Amino acid sequence: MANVIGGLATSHVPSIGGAIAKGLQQDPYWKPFFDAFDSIHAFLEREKPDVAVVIYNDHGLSHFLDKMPTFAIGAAEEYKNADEGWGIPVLPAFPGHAALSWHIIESLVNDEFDITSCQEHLVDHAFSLPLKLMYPDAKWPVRTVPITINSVQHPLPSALRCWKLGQAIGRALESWPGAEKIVVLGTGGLSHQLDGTRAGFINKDFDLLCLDKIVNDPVALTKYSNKEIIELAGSQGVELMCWIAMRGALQGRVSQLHSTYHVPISNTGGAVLLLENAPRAQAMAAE
Amino acid sequence: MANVIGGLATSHVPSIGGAIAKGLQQDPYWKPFFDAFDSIHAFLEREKPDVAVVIYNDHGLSHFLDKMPTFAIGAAEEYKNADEGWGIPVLPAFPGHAALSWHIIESLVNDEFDITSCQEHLVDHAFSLPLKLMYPDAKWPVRTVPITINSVQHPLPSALRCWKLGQAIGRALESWPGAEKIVVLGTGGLSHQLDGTRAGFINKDFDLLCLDKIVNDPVALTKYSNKEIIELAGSQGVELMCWIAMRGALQGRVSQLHSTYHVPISNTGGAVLLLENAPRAQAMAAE
Amino acid sequence: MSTSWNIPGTPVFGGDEARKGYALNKMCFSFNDKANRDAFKADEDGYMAKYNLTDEQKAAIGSRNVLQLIAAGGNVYYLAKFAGIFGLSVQDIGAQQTGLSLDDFKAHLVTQGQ
Amino acid sequence: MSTSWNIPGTPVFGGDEARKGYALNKMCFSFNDKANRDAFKADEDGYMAKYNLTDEQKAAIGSRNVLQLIAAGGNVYYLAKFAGIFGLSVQDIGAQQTGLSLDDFKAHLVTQGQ
Ligand SMILES: [Fe+3]
Ligand SMILES: [Fe+3]
Repeated sequence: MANVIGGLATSHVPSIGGAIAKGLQQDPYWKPFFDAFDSIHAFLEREKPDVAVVIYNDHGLSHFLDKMPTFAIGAAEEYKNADEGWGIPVLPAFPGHAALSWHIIESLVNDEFDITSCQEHLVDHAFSLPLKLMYPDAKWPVRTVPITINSVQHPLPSALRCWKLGQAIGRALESWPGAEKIVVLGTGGLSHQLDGTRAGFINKDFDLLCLDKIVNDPVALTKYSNKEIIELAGSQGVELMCWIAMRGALQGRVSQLHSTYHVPISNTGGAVLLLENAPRAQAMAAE
Repeated sequence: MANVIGGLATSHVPSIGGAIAKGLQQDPYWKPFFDAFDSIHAFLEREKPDVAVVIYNDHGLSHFLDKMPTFAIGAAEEYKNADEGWGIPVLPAFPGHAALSWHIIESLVNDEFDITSCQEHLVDHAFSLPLKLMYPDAKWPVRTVPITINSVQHPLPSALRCWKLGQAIGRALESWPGAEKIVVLGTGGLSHQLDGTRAGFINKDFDLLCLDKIVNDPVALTKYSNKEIIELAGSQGVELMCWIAMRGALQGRVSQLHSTYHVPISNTGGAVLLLENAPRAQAMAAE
Repeated sequence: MSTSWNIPGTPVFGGDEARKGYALNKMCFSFNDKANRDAFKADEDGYMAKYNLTDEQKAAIGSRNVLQLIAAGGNVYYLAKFAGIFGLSVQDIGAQQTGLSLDDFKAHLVTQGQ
Repeated sequence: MSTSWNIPGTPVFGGDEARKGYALNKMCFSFNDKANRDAFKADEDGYMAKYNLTDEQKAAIGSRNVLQLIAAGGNVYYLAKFAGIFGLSVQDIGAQQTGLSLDDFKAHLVTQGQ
């Protein structure tokens, strides 16, 4: 049985890539965000996960409006990052785990999720930057499974549907016969808005509420309609869906190992959260 | 409120296109199949539907394994037919109904169906031939909404999921504020198998059972697993899913106006079924 | 549904917008590739014609005005790739849309974190 | 799951097959276009190389044998486009796979309707 050892949620704004490229990690503007990854690095060094399941939203690199999936899952042995048009460095290709991808797809379709399975899938900054933050040398020690949630074209799936998606991913991972240690990522958010005369909107109160609820009462977040989330968190605040799905995939008792909130990074309420998942936590408690 | 006046199910094998091109409609091999459309033509002349919602499976024209959706819905003002590689004539483009498509997509995503919305969508023989059979002059008097169900790449959605999809489509159509008369098509089947040493398998008994159950007890068909359907109806017999979804979209009391079964057409148990949907049937009974 | 939410200052990209903006967004999607960005820069009119932009969309591209591009059906995820051609960040386009100077826009972001 | 169904004489195209057959099926998908069919006919080896077919897949294409193509990861929906290049119908490939003559295969179909 595979072992879901924890969940990591982080903002993924493209300018993180620019800051890394320019070596600005200790610049006061960026330092609180990058410092959050000290805890993550310690966790990764201790736990050495084998697989990262990355739940994120594609920003117009792999999917276009010609055929826009609600939920898509990569099923390849390799995922390439690529130019997104604004000059952040392209990262080395990521190893996939096609057998696990197909297992997840089988399990989700069996659970009445209508997945788009992708044997070709470019991964954008929302996938690549969190992994670069986790592994700054870009020598990826994990195999990966990309899972995207439509955040571009309404209708978007509801928070409740994304929570259920996450739960179904969690069940799929628990039924995987391999022995891999798996970490689940949710990337995006928190509050931000890029478009319209409300551009630049950030809602610190709501972000802090989300950071609490996602750990201690995630079901509370599934009560919000998409309209409410956009009102409260801005039009791109819907990326919260990826956090909710990540949290849904943690099936056991969850403990918070780290939480950072820092405003702004770029136009965004920057946040990093590390959660340990129950089976592992229990095992350590018993040691 | 839009008016779902009926459902039409038909086999869609490519060689129908060849037979039409060669004028073989009265050839003894084809005659029973083409004659079935006399009843359909009478129905269409009497009812003059404005919209055809066509539930079918793409055979590798619009969707490939790079990004294979479980359920995809066209959302364009026009759908082009195209060369599929085996020489049947390409039919004139079909008018779409993008506003209705988006209404259906909104309603389905709200109902927790994870739709892939397609603003570019080529329609293959499984869409075009049934419309050509309905309207032999190829002057399409209906606007169309293509809805595809994955039948190429396992895992396929279950019969139960496709039934639920159809029901959700029916709810979407009932909530559409337009006054259009709508006919729902389900195309494919019945039993056939193209690949493997069991190629050519046809199961007349199961086909006749399906033709009965789809009218009188469709829920019975939702009990079959995909494995059972393939055992009973051949690997391409899974196209039955499109019939099941069509039937699900007929929300009222359904009466059978026509049923034909004729074996073989090409490698397939050929079948045509015309159903009238309750509101319309009741109105006529009251006349 | 989503398009009738009317959240102040907040465009919602639903089916109507997706239909209206398809050509514009498809062109902007092409800007993922440097060769396409260069081709656009070399011949804006020719490139727009290739993607069948409407007159409204052509004028919006010419204006470099994000609100005008959104009104022409543009989606911010694809428009960001257009903005990238000119080295504009999401803060630049935020300042433009809100009518603030870049410094004031940045200050507004900082204030919200306090 | 689906790939372990073991229905006699009945290939199931699941994840394992999708992975194994990707290059082959992608090539066959390209045969929707006449220009690609013509390019294949003009230079089979060059065309297969462009799609990175494995040696097993190249041999299967060379053999024109459907069961061998399926064993190499081919999916019948895409293989039908390859068969179309040679004017082969689904009855021709049915006869080939079952080892029947075309007439016997057709008679088998008729019999099942009686
Ligand atoms: Fe984002
Ligand atoms: Fe078919």
